[in-house]
Amino acid sequence: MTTGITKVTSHISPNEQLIFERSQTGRIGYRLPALDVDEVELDIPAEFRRDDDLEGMPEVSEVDVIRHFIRMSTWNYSIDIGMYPLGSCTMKYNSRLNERVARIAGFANLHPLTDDSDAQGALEVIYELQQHLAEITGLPGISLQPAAGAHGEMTGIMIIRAFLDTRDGAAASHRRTMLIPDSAHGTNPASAHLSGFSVKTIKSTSEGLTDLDHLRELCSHGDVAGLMLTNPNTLGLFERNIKEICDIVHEAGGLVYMDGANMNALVGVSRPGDMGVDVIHLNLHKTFSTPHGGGGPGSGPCCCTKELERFLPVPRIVKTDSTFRLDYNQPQSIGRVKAFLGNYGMMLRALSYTLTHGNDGLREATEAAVLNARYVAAGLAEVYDKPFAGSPMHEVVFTDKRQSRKGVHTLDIAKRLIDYGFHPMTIYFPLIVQGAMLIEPTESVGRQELDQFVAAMKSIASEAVEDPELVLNAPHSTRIGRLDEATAARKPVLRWKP
Amino acid sequence: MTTGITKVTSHISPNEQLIFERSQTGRIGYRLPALDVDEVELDIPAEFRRDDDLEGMPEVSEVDVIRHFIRMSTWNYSIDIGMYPLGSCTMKYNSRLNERVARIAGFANLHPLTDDSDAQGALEVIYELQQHLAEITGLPGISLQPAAGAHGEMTGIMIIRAFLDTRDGAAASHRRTMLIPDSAHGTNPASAHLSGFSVKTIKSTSEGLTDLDHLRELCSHGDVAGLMLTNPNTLGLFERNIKEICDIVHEAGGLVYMDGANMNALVGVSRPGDMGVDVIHLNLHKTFSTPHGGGGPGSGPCCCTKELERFLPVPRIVKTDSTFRLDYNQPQSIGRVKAFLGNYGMMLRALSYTLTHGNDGLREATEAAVLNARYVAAGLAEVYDKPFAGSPMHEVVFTDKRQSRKGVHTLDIAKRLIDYGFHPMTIYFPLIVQGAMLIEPTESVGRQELDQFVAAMKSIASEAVEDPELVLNAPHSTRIGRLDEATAARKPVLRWKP
Amino acid sequence: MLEAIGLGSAAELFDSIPQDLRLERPLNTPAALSEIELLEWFEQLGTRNAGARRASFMGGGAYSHYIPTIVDHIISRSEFFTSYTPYQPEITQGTLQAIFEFQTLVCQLTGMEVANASMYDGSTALAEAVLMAERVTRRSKAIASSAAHPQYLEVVRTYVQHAGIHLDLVPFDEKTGQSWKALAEAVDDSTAALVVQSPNFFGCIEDVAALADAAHAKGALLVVCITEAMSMGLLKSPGACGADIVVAEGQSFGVPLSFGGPYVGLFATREKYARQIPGRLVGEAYDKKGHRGFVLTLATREQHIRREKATSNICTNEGLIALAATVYMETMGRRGIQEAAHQCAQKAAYARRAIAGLKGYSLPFTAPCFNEFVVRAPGKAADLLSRLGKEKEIEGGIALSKFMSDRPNDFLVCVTEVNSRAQIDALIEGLRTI
Amino acid sequence: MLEAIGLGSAAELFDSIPQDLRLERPLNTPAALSEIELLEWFEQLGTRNAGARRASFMGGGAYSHYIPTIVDHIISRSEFFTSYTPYQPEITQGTLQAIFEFQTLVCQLTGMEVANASMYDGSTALAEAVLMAERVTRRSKAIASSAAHPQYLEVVRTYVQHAGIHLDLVPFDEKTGQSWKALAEAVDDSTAALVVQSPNFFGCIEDVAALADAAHAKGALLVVCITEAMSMGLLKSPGACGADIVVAEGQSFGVPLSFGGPYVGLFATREKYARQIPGRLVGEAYDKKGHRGFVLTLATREQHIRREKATSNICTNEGLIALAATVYMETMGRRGIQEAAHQCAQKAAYARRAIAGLKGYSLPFTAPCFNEFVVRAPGKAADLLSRLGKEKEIEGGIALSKFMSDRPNDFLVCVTEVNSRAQIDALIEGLRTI
Ligand SMILES: Cc1ncc(COP(=O)(O)O)c(C=O)c1O
Ligand SMILES: Cc1ncc(COP(=O)(O)O)c(C=O)c1O
Repeated sequence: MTTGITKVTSHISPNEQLIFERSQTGRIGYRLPALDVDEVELDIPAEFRRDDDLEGMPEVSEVDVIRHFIRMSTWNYSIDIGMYPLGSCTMKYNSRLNERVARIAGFANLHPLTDDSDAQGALEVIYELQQHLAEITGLPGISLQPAAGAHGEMTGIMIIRAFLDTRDGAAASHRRTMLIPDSAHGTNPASAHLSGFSVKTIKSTSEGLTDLDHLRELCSHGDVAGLMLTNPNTLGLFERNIKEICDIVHEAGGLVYMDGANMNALVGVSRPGDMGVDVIHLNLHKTFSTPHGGGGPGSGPCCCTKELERFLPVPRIVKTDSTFRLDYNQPQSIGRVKAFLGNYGMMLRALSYTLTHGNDGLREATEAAVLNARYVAAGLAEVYDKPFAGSPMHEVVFTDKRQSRKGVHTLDIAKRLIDYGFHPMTIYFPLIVQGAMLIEPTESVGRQELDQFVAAMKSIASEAVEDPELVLNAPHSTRIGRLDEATAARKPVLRWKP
Repeated sequence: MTTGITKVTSHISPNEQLIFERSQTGRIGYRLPALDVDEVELDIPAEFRRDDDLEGMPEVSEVDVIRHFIRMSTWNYSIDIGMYPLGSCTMKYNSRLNERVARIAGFANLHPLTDDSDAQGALEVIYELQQHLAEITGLPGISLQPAAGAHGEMTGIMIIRAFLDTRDGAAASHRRTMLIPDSAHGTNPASAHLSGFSVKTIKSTSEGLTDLDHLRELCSHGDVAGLMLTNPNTLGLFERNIKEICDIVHEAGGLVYMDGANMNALVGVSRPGDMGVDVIHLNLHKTFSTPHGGGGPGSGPCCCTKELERFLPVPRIVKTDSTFRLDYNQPQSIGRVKAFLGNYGMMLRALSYTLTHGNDGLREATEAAVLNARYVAAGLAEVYDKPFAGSPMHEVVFTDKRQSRKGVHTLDIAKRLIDYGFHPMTIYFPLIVQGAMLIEPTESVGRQELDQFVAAMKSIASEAVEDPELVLNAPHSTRIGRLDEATAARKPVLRWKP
Repeated sequence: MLEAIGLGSAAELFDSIPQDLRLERPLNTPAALSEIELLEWFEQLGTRNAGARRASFMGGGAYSHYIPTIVDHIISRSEFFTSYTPYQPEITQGTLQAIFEFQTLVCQLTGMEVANASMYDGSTALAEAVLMAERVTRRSKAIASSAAHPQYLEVVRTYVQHAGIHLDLVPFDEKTGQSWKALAEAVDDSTAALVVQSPNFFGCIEDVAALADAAHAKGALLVVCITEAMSMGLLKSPGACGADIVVAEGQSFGVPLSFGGPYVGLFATREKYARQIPGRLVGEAYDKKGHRGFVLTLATREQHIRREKATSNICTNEGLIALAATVYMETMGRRGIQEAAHQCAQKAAYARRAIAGLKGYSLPFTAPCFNEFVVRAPGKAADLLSRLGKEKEIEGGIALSKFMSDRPNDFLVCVTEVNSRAQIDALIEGLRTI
Repeated sequence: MLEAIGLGSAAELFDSIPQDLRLERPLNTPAALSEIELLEWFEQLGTRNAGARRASFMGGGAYSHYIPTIVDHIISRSEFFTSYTPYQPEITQGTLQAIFEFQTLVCQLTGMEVANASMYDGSTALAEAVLMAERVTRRSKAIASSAAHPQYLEVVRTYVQHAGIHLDLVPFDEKTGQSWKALAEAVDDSTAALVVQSPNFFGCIEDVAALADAAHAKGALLVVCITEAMSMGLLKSPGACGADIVVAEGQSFGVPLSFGGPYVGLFATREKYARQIPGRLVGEAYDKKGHRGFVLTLATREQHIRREKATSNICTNEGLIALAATVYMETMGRRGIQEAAHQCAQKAAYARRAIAGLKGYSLPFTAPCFNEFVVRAPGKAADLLSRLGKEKEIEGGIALSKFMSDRPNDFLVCVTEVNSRAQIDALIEGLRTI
């Protein structure tokens, strides 16, 4: 079973119950200073007060808590353990320096409603980062308020809507169609829907690119508000006709939204603004290396053309001479999408990222990211089905076509990769590719580990032929096996109960 | 094989080579500011300069280094993973708060040769900690200079020697015998030797205590400089005759040194100074919870009577009104045992420990430590041989007597414990106990885990009967098995070679 | 490696990008900084945030509470902060079990039956709650209290503007500072959601139980919003009051102010609405050998499967911040949260009473409060507060004129367990003398 | 639990302690402080260490070098800092492999063949080196340079005083500041060790190669001591010069000043003396399946086995600090250590030249230096430096009068890569104007 497994060995791993199962009446893990004011009878009536004595909340000591989480943490795979080839997720190294910057007291202890005059340093950070993102995207209007990519999408699409409503007035009510390729990420249609648009799907060509004829066809009814396009698209291919695509949509009276989740392929190399794109969101937690944190937080800046700037969420940040202030007076703004100023801590990290890389470093990172993906693409082409001929950018998609003949599917290959010590690639996305395996190595991995990955994938391919069962029942070396997700969804248990 | 193993499961664990095997010419993981002075030709002649271009030093990226150490770290057992029943080592929880205190810039960036006037805060910390240790030990003369327990021993024994030389002048040359029980830790005789004493060994009684008759006998020759005693001794038993022991030695003209490694059984409960002890060392990295760090750093304060104070290492710290200064003018001092002021960072942590526990908390910790040891002692008494009847203090010793009949020895039991998810206890120490297993749970473990430990030990005892091979070949679940230490020592490979 | 894939130069990697779209010049951003230079620069910027150094009585949706040291240590574990969303349960049980505990803790504090894995923050959680109420009731009107956090209301407005939901605001009572009576009166058969914040933006505690009855009588859902999560340590849980959806900002639980984010939105509701919840859910599951584990579940609600029909567009949430809140809630535990809440209320009462006694100062609202209350100053609150800051190094509170032009002299004061009596006395002295 | 073991009260746990030895009163130490109070107290004490805030040119055995951020992150991993000495190799390979790498790195930098797992610090390592030389040569005289660090010499004296070793100090040359000539002349057939520090306490580089020849000609061992480990990035390694034992203070490699400790002693020697080394050694080993691992080895040298005949009494060493140094050496790597050393030497040369040009100032010693040099001031150095501190917020160096009463006007200046040109110019300006 361990044929060719070079990256991992089996070792003991600590067990740990739920904290509630550890709780013991009377234990405490905190210590607060004694109350230093004379206790008085509060004017809060009894019926407004809690009467359950917080029954059921855990009672544990500090060392209990430490062991609880340290033990649990050892069950996780992470960037610091190794390559994380999740296509579309851009799992790159999270610098410790950025973490340190985010913890500087002058920022960490700053209240979001502090007067501008007492928060000049914090505001300068926002302004500076906006400058960098504007230069990188070629789009001058920036809002850092959105908390994640999907949030940025919603913001961008609402900006498109606001633009159309202003431009066309009542007539705009006939422009409620948002065109989205069938390969798009699920957040795209969901965000379009949130902004009151109905979605029409554009086909992709056999090449894996947007079908221009279909696009023209869809644009011929006068109801198109816009297009949401990911570029490079979710197949890892650059939409070579992007300019023409933008022209078609613009001529049809719509605007072009670009999903910037794949900007790691373009930073320093090509700019959406130069392609004719009107609005884009970035994922600071992808391209700009802010940590994923097991699911978040993210930050999804929205970047747009000068023309659309006036619709961005309030407040905007304004620099006059060398002082910064927040401007709430934006009558055409779509309004606020989040309380306060967005996920500020992520802005600090992202700025630290752009500054430590420098302009040349940013481009080099892009080159390395694309090079690594190409290297994997070349390495796997002979054993896995590569559905599209075009040379991929920062990520490449393969399928389980050849393996499935033996009954081994993408999920099985992914699970078997775990036995080889790798986090699986993104699977079954994009949806248009049957049994898709989307691989994005990012720039944060060296050749040695790439070779190990390619070797592991090849070894699994042969296992699929010689010993399918081995793959079908993977993983074999983890503390738990495949979980029965069907039952979990049918009879959901979503919390511990006493 | 997994019968009764509740604490761990097997899981994948990352492999990692030596950094030298990862190195790739041209990679860098650092970035320094550009040199901001005009480069000049240095006056260092060529023959004084390095000519190997640092060949062989690693060339790796930052993410390489992070993954290298994070992966390696996962191979370690640690306090944060669970109970660490190493007798005599007092492996207790290391508070994160203490770590934070030690990193406060005002201390971390302070140069040891800073003028006293610019380091008042740092000096107050030393002074304050000395006060606490003096109160806890009942011995007023304190030096925090020793870097570890053995270093404190050397310091203390040299103080005894200085005292004798001053008291007896030339005659002192006949007092060069240091009495040390056969149960003592190896550092005791080694430290005595460093101070120019020859060692005579005192027998222990069948009860596990110092043999008074033998002590009297040894004290009758007029050559006794002193006695080095551990109390509670290394069998975990309190030397109930300690007062009489001190009297005997004092009457014979010698002094009494107490090894304070086991102070975790006494803090807040009983004081060496009140027992008649003249000098003691403490292990801040045991009793006062400063982290062991995989082997160090430690801190071994030396505490002595008023009478011996003048012999302590220089500098001493002096408080006048509310200012602190270092006093080097101590003509009778044994001299310096270390550059600068000792392991200062450990002093910060230890002071944070005494302050967060408070006087009552310190005593409660002692009670919990002893209670836990007693609980384990009671739990194991029926299956393992307990060589001494007396009730143990903070640690208890068992032997492999019963198991060895089946050919299963202490080492095997220890290795098998690893399969059960526990770090083994201290084994084959003290030397006087055949197949010793010295167990010290400390206060940092709850009943639940103590029960798991007792259950594991019992389960191993039955395995020793039913399936000795299983125990003899343990551990079975770790990434590597027992290593061939004999060959390693016969043909030592102590470094990587290109 | 270039040779290995048959390329001659890095530039060739981008052949698929049309020539005219390639950036042929270096980016116009700064050259690389070393660690030393970068830290110096940020440290220096940090010193230009005077607000961060001052004794502070600012609340209004972001609170200063003590954060146990272990919180940051644990969320800084590589295995937590550099891990991805737990889509592969075999190698992400650490994150999954932590989320399951988070969901449980949120249920317990709010008194609800199900909670999700987190929302972006309290304000977006509130907006999603209104959208959910519309899905559940198939009604299109939401009635909200004008005493809710103004920024939260703005966010709700943005979210619902294109969802065909009509948002009505009811005024609050100028005497009590509460809005529950007006809300109760406003609810009708076309109402999807009655939205109340308690304690509200003015710190006034609303009669949530009364609202639950009013809402349910008309078939509407009661959505309760909480910005100061610590209040749940002392006040009756919304669940116990009959709320249908509870949203809260979790920042009070171990999350630094950090100039407004990242924070974490808590979202809880009734079991029967579980399949209408936005965002991720973690559930218990078992493997073939019968080992318990945890997985992301009920995914068919989510965008990656349901696309435009999803219950929300949210994907990335606030995982690591939810973990911080989890560590906080478990470290403080049952007694610690009670103790912290108790100290907040007691210290606030002490400050409130003393300030009320100051010449020229008064308390415009009579309703009971937890740890925030509005003070009416003799003059313009904004000027007063900025002088307090510059002259006394105290952030005395939030001028309501920031949000309501018709309340020039009012400001919102917040007191928590981190404000020592000495700080409170300094504030009082400052108000007296300035 | 008390019942479980048949006890009625906690007091009974201590029955084996005679009544009269039990402390029947509470300890007279403070009551418990909360985290908030404790941190406030220590932070406030920290502010009373003015020296920690100033631009500093202090060296003399403790140096300010840049510490990459990842060093502290890695040594703060639970698995490293809360782990014990690796006596159980199956569950401590992380620590063992790290030490094996440390030993290798030390060998490579010093140019020696074997290195141990660390000593307490440079000064105790030097003392142990002298004791080892005595064991190896069976001779009882050690000759040391008086230009070595004064505190190191004190420690050596303390260690050897009862070991029957006679310690001779030879003077340094008042012109060059070097001592190698005098040392070479002093060595004789009864000499166990010739002890030289290079760069020496005055920053002067000694001719180590010449000393090696002199020592070996008489059958003595050459012990080379280095307090500024960074110098090895530029200067010929002691090994290449023919040293028999090399000891160094490793603080320059990623270890904060921390008012003097914990630091880490490096100890390296020739293969043939491996079994005479004090302290722990890690070696390669294999398990039955042929997997490579690492173990503590040659333990028969150590106290826990050899007791009074051990090569040293050391047990606990500086494990975690050795790890910090390992992370530092690997992060900086081949080029980083060269670059840092290069910048130290260049910046020192810049400062040295400029100060020499100041009216009233001179350089008493002519020998080449690395990053430290002695300056002679027009007046009392101690007063000058204390004024520099108080008036200019600069720690200008170390007054030699601290150690040598006959050098009132001399002070030792150290310049490293962290001293910006602006700082150096401020120092020069300060010296000029004060
Ligand atoms: C292509 C694409 N678009 C949008 C998103 C949504 O971004 P977020 O998860 O930050 O909301 C993602 C991230 O998963 C993505 O991969
Ligand atoms: C009883 C005893 N004495 C002395 C020592 C030596 O202390 P250190 O290792 O700090 O030098 C130890 C520690 O192992 C010990 O257990």
